[in-house]
Amino acid sequence: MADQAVSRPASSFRLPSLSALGPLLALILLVALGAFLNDNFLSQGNITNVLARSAFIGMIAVGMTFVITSGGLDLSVGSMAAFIAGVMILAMNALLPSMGVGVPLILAGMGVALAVGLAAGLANGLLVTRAGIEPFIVTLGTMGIFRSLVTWLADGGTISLDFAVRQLYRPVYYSGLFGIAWPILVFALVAIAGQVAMRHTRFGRYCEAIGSNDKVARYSAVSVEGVRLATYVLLGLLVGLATIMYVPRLGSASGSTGMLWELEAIAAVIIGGTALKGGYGRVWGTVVGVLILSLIDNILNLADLVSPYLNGAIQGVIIVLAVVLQRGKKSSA
Amino acid sequence: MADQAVSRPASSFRLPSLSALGPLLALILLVALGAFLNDNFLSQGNITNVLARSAFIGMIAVGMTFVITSGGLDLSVGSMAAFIAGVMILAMNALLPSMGVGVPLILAGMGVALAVGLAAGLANGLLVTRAGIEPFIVTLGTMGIFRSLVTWLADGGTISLDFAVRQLYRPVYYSGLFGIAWPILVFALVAIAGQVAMRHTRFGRYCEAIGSNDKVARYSAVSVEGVRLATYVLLGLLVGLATIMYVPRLGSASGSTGMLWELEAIAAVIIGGTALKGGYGRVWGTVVGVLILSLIDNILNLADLVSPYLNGAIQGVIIVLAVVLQRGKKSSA
Amino acid sequence: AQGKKAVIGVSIPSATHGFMGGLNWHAQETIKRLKATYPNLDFVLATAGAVGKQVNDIEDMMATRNIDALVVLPFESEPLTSPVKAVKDAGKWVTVVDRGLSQEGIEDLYVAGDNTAFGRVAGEYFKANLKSGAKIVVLRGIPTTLDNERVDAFRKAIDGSGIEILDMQHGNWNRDKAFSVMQDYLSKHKKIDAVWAADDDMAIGVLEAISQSGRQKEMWVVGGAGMKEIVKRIMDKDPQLPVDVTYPPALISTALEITALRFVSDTPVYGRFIIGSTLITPANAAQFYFPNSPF
Amino acid sequence: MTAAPVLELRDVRKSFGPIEILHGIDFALHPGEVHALIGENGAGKSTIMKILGGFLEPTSGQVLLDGRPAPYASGAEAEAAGVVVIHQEFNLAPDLTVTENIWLGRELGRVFLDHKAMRAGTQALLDQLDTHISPEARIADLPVSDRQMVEIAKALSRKARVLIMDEPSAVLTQREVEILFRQIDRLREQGVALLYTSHRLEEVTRLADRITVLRDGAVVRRALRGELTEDGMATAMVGRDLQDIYPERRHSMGEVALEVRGFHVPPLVHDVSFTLRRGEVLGISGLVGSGRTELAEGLVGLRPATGDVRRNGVAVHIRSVRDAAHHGMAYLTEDRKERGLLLDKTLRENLTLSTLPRFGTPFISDAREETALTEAIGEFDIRAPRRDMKVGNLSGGNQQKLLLAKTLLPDPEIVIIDEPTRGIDVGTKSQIYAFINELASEGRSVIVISSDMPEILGLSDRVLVMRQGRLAGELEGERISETNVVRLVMGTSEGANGEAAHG
Ligand SMILES: Nc1ncnc2c1ncn2[C@@H]1O[C@H](COP(=O)(O)OP(=O)(O)OP(=O)(O)O)[C@@H](O)[C@H]1O
Ligand SMILES: Nc1ncnc2c1ncn2[C@@H]1O[C@H](COP(=O)(O)OP(=O)(O)OP(=O)(O)O)[C@@H](O)[C@H]1O
Ligand SMILES: [Mg+2]
Ligand SMILES: [Mg+2]
Repeated sequence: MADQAVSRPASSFRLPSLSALGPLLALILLVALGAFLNDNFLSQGNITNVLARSAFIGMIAVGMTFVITSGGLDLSVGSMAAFIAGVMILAMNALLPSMGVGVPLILAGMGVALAVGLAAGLANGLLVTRAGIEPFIVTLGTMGIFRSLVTWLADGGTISLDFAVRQLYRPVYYSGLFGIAWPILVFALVAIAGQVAMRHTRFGRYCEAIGSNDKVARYSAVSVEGVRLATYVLLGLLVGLATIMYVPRLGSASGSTGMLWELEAIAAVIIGGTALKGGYGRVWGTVVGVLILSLIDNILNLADLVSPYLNGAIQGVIIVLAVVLQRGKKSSA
Repeated sequence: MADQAVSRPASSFRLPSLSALGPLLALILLVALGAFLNDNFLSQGNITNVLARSAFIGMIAVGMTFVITSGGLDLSVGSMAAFIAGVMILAMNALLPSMGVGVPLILAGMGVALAVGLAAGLANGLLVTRAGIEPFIVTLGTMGIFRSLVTWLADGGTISLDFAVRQLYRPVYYSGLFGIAWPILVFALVAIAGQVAMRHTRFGRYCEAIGSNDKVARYSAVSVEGVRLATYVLLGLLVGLATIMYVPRLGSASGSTGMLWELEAIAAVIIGGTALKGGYGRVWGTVVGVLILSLIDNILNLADLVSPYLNGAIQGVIIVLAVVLQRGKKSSA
Repeated sequence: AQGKKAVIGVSIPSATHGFMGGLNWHAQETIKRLKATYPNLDFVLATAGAVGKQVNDIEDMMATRNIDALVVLPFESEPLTSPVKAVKDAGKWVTVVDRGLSQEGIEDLYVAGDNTAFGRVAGEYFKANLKSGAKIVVLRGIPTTLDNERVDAFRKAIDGSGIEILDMQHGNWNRDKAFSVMQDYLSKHKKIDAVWAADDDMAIGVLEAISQSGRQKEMWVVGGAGMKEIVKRIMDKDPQLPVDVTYPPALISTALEITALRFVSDTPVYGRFIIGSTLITPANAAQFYFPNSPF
Repeated sequence: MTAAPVLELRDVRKSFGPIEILHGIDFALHPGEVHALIGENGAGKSTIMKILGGFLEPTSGQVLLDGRPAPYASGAEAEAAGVVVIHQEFNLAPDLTVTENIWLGRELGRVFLDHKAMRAGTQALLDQLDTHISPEARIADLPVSDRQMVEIAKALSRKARVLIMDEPSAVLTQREVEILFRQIDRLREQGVALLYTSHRLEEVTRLADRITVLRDGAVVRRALRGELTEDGMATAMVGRDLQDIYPERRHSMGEVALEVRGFHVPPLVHDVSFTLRRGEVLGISGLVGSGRTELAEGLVGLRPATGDVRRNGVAVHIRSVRDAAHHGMAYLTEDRKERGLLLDKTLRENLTLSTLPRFGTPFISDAREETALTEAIGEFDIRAPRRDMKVGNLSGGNQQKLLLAKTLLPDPEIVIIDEPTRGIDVGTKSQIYAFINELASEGRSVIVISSDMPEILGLSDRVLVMRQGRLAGELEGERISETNVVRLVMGTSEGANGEAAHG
């Protein structure tokens, strides 16, 4: 009797990897396209490049997955990253005379980055949960504020890390462990931890419950405000972590650092199959979404197009196609 | 706990002007601030400037109100405007030899703008309703596509309207009727029509119903896909109309035309009190939201601040405050 | 039989405003021309909308396109320094265009406009043509180091002239933004003698705002870069636009041509080429006028 | 005579805005007893239950737990104190699975969730309730009846001292109701204090040790088991005597209005054929999940379906509710919260949603809408404290009445009503039956899908029984009896196939 009704939805829950097949398929097609266009595409160098540079947006997107899943949104992450990078560099430069070039200085900088990220996330979270303002407005506001502050700190120009410190810090982006670059390792850890947190901890469960119906969650003794706040704080921390990996790459911050990262992070989350309205989050999908977005850029660089002006158009078409593919797969699955 | 929930809708439905008091209050405070900071703020010239500048975003935001109310989103409007402007100017330049400088040429250009707007809106709408892709992804894709296309059409530079045609067309932005500039008049008409459509026609009612619960709407014989499609088409047409008023201003279009208009339009809608999740739309509030946003810019230019680098921060703070004010007002009403 | 083709990677910011649009156009035209002239040269062009993307582009060129030389116009100097250095360290030829890297001696060839001169030339014109006590307004670009250089040079040049800068806001090198900012300047200030718009795109918006207010007679405007419409109006002796300051987008062509020489002749050219900023006046305007350029 | 009350209300008043809903209620729950709270729609039953459960705060008066002021300020805290509520409206997160909902807020496992244990626990609960719902099913994909069973399972999983049930049986069929009763009996024996409300008075007779009758927010009668007959209860609730609630059936049937042949609604419904005449009331009975709703939704274009449908002898293709409306067909959904009403909109907007074109083009005439609302309120006895309130704040029964008014507003020729009287009080029920009867006597055709056996028997001219997506049989005239229907429903009738051939 009821078993027919039930057999349908079951599959999508038992095997999350199966329903992630949609974006995965798009990813596989992109890889095939890349390999076809250029022999060097699958070289270790290129793969490392693509993965390492996905890491920043990737970590942020993992945090964004939790925010969106619980029904929120954060437009401020890009400028938050710029702000954190600015403060971090200024702090390291300021501490340099007293601490000297060395690992402790780097660690201090990392601490500052995480602390600022935490504070920024807390600010967003408190405005959303305490003041009860729409996340869109709160983070649109803080987006302007962070961006402005970093421009002001940089006096309109660029904040640069002391050269000697930079030399010491560089390997954090450029070298790695067992031939795998650090950013890739850290991103992988964040992604796995995120996936586990989403699927196997109360926190993830509560995010989904709140995004699905916050009244029900409240009735079930879930601390709705607390969990919401935690998602923003987590995202802030991950932006801090992303910045820690980003600064050694470029060694500087300016008003244009992290421009449009928010859009990319949100897009990755949505491409990965998380619902924009909340209630269902797929960290694994987000990772695939991030990779799809970086691969598109990479592939555009592999081939010679009619006109570089059309890059954006091709990018747009591929994004839409990737999602069509995904949805198509989903409904037939 | 639930009692406030009950008293609210009553007032907001009987007297939409009353619940719009929130953003209105913010607007009034801003005007007072402006008048205090600078004597010329309330001069006719300045008021006309601010209103006329608001007109483009304003018309787009009115259309966006319908899209968001019915649960959608459109990130492509800014680049759509650039694309329409580009095609419109190219079309007029191309028609010039055969039609000569004259009102018919201008009308032809306007026709092209509306037609392209309609087609672009239709494209967005069909991808959302037929292909069933998230509006966020669809319009993120078309955003890139339109922007790319106009850059390509402009060969990376600027598409300029023939000088003679421009002289004839200029008054559409710069002159007006009874001392009121055309853009202001057209915006006022669009706003009034929008408000009437939202409150007093089936279309508006259906938008709210779909945004509130699209299943219920479908079960109530509402053509959900049709109405959704119509909101995107309407928005496309309004972007076309906005472009018609925009082109005579500077007579040109480039890859940077309309940059970030989408964010401004969406922000205006949300500041105005429309819910981002859909279900409740307030065109009147959107108009106030648009005015708030332009006034902030105007006031920042008129006042002498510590540092122009901090403009963005002050803007952010005011946006958040405006909404706090509004929400505060609402819950106490 | 042909030898191995030399591949030159070209990385420039994308065409987000007039000047960059012109630069993009010149880059593409030059590449087309050079390809036709020298069959053993190949080019890889990438345009980036953000710093990070430009670094990615350069990495991709190295990893997948086997470039022999890199011509780069850094989005920002600081962040591009190490990635470009990495290219140099890999033994490739490096040409840096327009914006210097933050470390000396990386590039083989440096072709640039002169941002300091750009501000100074404009400032000197203001100093020479305005009386003490004259009031001017300034529109700045996007907050960047190069914008700071220009503005600082401009300030220094008018130093001691008694010219008063009433206001200085960011117009973001954008016509629309410049239009609104100028409208507000006009509401705010009763008397303005001149405007330094610092960019021809912004000048267009500024002129439009002035003509709307009907105050054309009151002030003149100086832009910058050498956009064809502006040059044309100088040629036509427009009293509102007495002069312009060059900052030619065509400098990318120079950079490409000299870099190409390295691979087609035996005499590679090293060094620094600074293309000075000169004043375009009605007298010399014709030589700066390229009606076919999109800029 | 019994132990001291566990949970008690003393002189509790409750106002929403300026309107007082409860006027000084005294009320107590005792351990090991089932206390039934009955009353008309909008009398205040759900409000009392929400106050007891900590979800609403009384405007004045006291809630006492074990004789002391209740130590909880929210539903969650109340639950921790052992007071558990099954709400009239569903309290489940639609995107989560059955297991996830049941354990929400009390998940097992230290750092990581213990999926296995929770799944096993869920399975055990569901087995206890004898349902076949999969623990992995998403709530949004479940029919309302299954959702109610999940709701019950969730409540049972909380170790309750006090269990408050707000119309738990309204969406259940007899079989599930029996299961529920067994659980209630078990809990009563364990000394749990139970509060139960239902508009099915026979259930009250069967369960209640104590009965409190509520009218217009005040207690009008208290009784112990056996003191009140069903008629007595009804009279106490409504304040007047009730006649037989089922109308006399005297339909003169006309020509065939709808003919359905070989109708399939994938994946469940197969090969259904039947005819419907003008002036006929056709009942459809079956177990939960037998496909009645899917059949109806297929007919009105809400689900993809195949087969021949003839309207007045002409073949028609109905692909959407609009098409159906065009052919004079209307469907009342069983799921009023998710598919029937816009809970955050007003009565007026809900009432006219499916018939807006009638209220003026291009502009909607507010005046005409208000007139329609006034009529609907009168005709269906919709009790709303305020006309301009959100529908979500109406009492459950009044929502159902509004949904009925909304569905019938287009004046359809053929009405398919899925669970017409779900949550409706006895007084109004007879009005609705009279209404259905009147529709038929006007020459319209009515299909009534109901899980309420007496309703099917009392209303129908002909009964179709569905089992596992197919027609199990058809009964007409004298042959319509409870035994015959139940046999077909359960598939125990040997003549089942013969019956089907007969149609
Ligand atoms: N949040 C609220 N705001 C305003 N009025 C409310 C609210 N909640 C309930 N009411 C009103 O209080 C009255 C009592 O409602 P309640 O839900 O308690 O009735 P009920 O006895 O459970 O009825 P039913 O049998 O229909 O479920 C109704 O008139 C209802 O409209
Ligand atoms: N797998 C499913 N996915 C989505 N909706 C479903 C699913 N199964 C059932 N439903 C919904 O549940 C409702 C019940 O449908 P079904 O035909 O199975 O039951 P029924 O015979 O009407 O029994 P009852 O109404 O008593 O539950 C319908 O509204 C249907 O849309
Ligand atoms: Mg109730
Ligand atoms: Mg049903």
